[in-house]
Amino acid sequence: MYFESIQQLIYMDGHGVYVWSAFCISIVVMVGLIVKPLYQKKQELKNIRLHIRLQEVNREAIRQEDSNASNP
Amino acid sequence: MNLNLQWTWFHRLGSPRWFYQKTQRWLPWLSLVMSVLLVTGLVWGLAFAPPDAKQGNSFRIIYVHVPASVVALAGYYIMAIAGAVGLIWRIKLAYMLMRSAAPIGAALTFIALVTGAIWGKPTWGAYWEWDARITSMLILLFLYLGVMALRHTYSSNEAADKASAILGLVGMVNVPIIYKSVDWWQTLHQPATIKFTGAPSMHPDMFMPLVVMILGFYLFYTVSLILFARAEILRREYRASWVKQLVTDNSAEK
Amino acid sequence: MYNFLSGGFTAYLYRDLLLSIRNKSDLVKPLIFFLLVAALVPLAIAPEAERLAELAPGIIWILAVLATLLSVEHLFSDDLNDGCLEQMLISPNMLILPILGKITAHWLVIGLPLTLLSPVIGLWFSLPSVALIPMILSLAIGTAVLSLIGAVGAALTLPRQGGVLLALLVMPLYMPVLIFGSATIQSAVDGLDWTAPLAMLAAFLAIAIALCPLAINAGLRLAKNG
Amino acid sequence: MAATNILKVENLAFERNDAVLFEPVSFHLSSGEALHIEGANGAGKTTFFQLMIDMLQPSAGRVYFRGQAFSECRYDYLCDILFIGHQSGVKAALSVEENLRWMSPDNTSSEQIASALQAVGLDHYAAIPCYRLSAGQHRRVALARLMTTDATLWYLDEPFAALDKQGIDFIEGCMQQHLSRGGAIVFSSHQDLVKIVARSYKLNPFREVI
Repeated sequence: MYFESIQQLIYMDGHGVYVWSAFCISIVVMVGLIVKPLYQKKQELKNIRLHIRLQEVNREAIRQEDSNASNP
Repeated sequence: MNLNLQWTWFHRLGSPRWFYQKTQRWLPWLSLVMSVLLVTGLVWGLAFAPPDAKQGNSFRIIYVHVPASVVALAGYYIMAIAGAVGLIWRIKLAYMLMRSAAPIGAALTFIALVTGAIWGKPTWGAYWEWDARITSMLILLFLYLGVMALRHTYSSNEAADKASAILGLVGMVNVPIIYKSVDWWQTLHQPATIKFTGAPSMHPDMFMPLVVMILGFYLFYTVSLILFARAEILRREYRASWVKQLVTDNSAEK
Repeated sequence: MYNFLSGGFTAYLYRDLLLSIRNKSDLVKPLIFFLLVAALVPLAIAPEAERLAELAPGIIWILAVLATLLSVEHLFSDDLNDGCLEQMLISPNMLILPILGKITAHWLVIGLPLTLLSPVIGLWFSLPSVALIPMILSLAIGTAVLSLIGAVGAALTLPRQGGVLLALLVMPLYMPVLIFGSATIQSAVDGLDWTAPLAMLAAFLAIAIALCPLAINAGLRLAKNG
Repeated sequence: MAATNILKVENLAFERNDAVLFEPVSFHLSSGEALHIEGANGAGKTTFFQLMIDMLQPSAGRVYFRGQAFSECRYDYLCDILFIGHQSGVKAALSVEENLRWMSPDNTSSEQIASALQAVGLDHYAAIPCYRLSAGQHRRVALARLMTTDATLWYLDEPFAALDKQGIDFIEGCMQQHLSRGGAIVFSSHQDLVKIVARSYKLNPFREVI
């Protein structure tokens, strides 16, 4: 390890604030690039479930119409 | 006869369902290798690599700035080629990959710009320096934003994909021209100051973490692209039977 | 309209020139914009001659870019609105020559007058006379490239003409032209050899003439389901 | 086969954002025949015409022109069709005569142009720029093309919309002449026709099979 102690690692004789801020911003953006699609996928799955339920309701409605149309 | 055999393989490759199932298995391994590479590269570069003689420790930002710029530029080509494949062979999956690649590329370009600016402060004393590399990165960001913004002028998905693919191709032709003309413009106005990509001349201890980080970033790009593409597949194929079947199993096992 | 291949170019060139001459207002707007903003610069920055001479190459070229951007927007939108684009797209010939005809007409109506007007701005910015010829040459070639690349942006943003989106699309592609255009004038002012950047501009023109119509042709075909 | 088969369409379908407008379309058309496309407003008639003039690419189905697949004979097909849609395609700044000359084939003589304008009742307006004319007159300039065109296959999207009695007679006359010369017409309209006997084809909306 180049630095003797953790404090030196953080301080990095003066340049630490730049190095760590650059790395933190990058990590935040990269984590965002992983989390956003996962969240989006969850949303899509919810929409699809909604769509399926909607279709079932329509099918039910049509079956209702056919049944009371056939025996009024 | 073998022509259409080859085509069926090519088109089977292009089917979103095949992609979705295959990536289901690849994802865990890819993300494992990615995180191993990124963590080792980070620790190695931050803690173990010796500082640069002139710039001191601030040079460590190279371990995130250079990989981000390299992958951002490669990402533009990947996006443009995916668009071209979609345009020529009308493969829907290619359009989905193109559409997912745009935000990742833009985000990586943003990282490259921000880290470049932060690195500029200790080296040149100012956050913004019209260095050739940073300027080209800025133009690349505008190219990405252009491709992403163009989508909203078209109501139908197919037209929006085609338009973005065309703009991607036009951009792909222009990216080398832009990079070369910015470099030429740089030499016109100031002698070459500290070159950002002074990678090979660096000390092996400094250079190795950079290679590991670049590989890590490429893997990160792949994992993120797969994740975005899977969400995009669900968004576009919601009417397909295999998607419905997938959803019912999914909610069943929950 | 189903005229033979070579007719495509001259027919559209003649028609668009006729149309531009008929409604002069579109003709004059970019030129007025060019002169107006040029007149603002000394007020905003500094009237001293040497300060302005230093800025002149860049300012002239930025104005040329903005004036072209302003005017290229309704290159295809008028045709889309009155149905001419539909008939143009149905014609059996490849659209390359009609597109080139329209863009040449646009250049003759906007680019050339800008170039011929630029000495006035050279005068205002006390540009040394040695830089006059390079300026006119670089603007003549440069505005043609700007029209071609601008037409690609116009074709792609046809369904919804937003000025900002066209600028966002096209500006990155204008950068190399801007760099070499202003460098031509700058190196002439500094007494260096200005033919090298000019040759680059001519190379850009050659690439643009070859590739832009392909992108425009593909872009126009999308306009219908915008 | 007495009449040469000009156009054959096999289950043509079009999808936009996964929304399918009409059931797959199949019909054939021989020379001297007219096909009346029927369908409620919004049933996709205009989209159907856009598909037929290659402005939109179908998601399924095939089109044959004179027995050849469309992809092989695209040039001949586009040389030989005339399309008049909702938009008149008239340039406001050009005069009526210039507009008609622009929209007519290269070799039309000025007598043909003059007689066409005379037939639609615009002969006095020949030199007048179109921005001074009404929308109805713009439409008549577009319809004057029926007299000057040499295309054998006509696509007319609602040609009779907003036309007076005299206008409708003129168009039916042109269509009749064209059919007698062996041409073919595909048109859509809400009025039913007097002089023209036309097969009708109903565009029925797509019922999502649940």
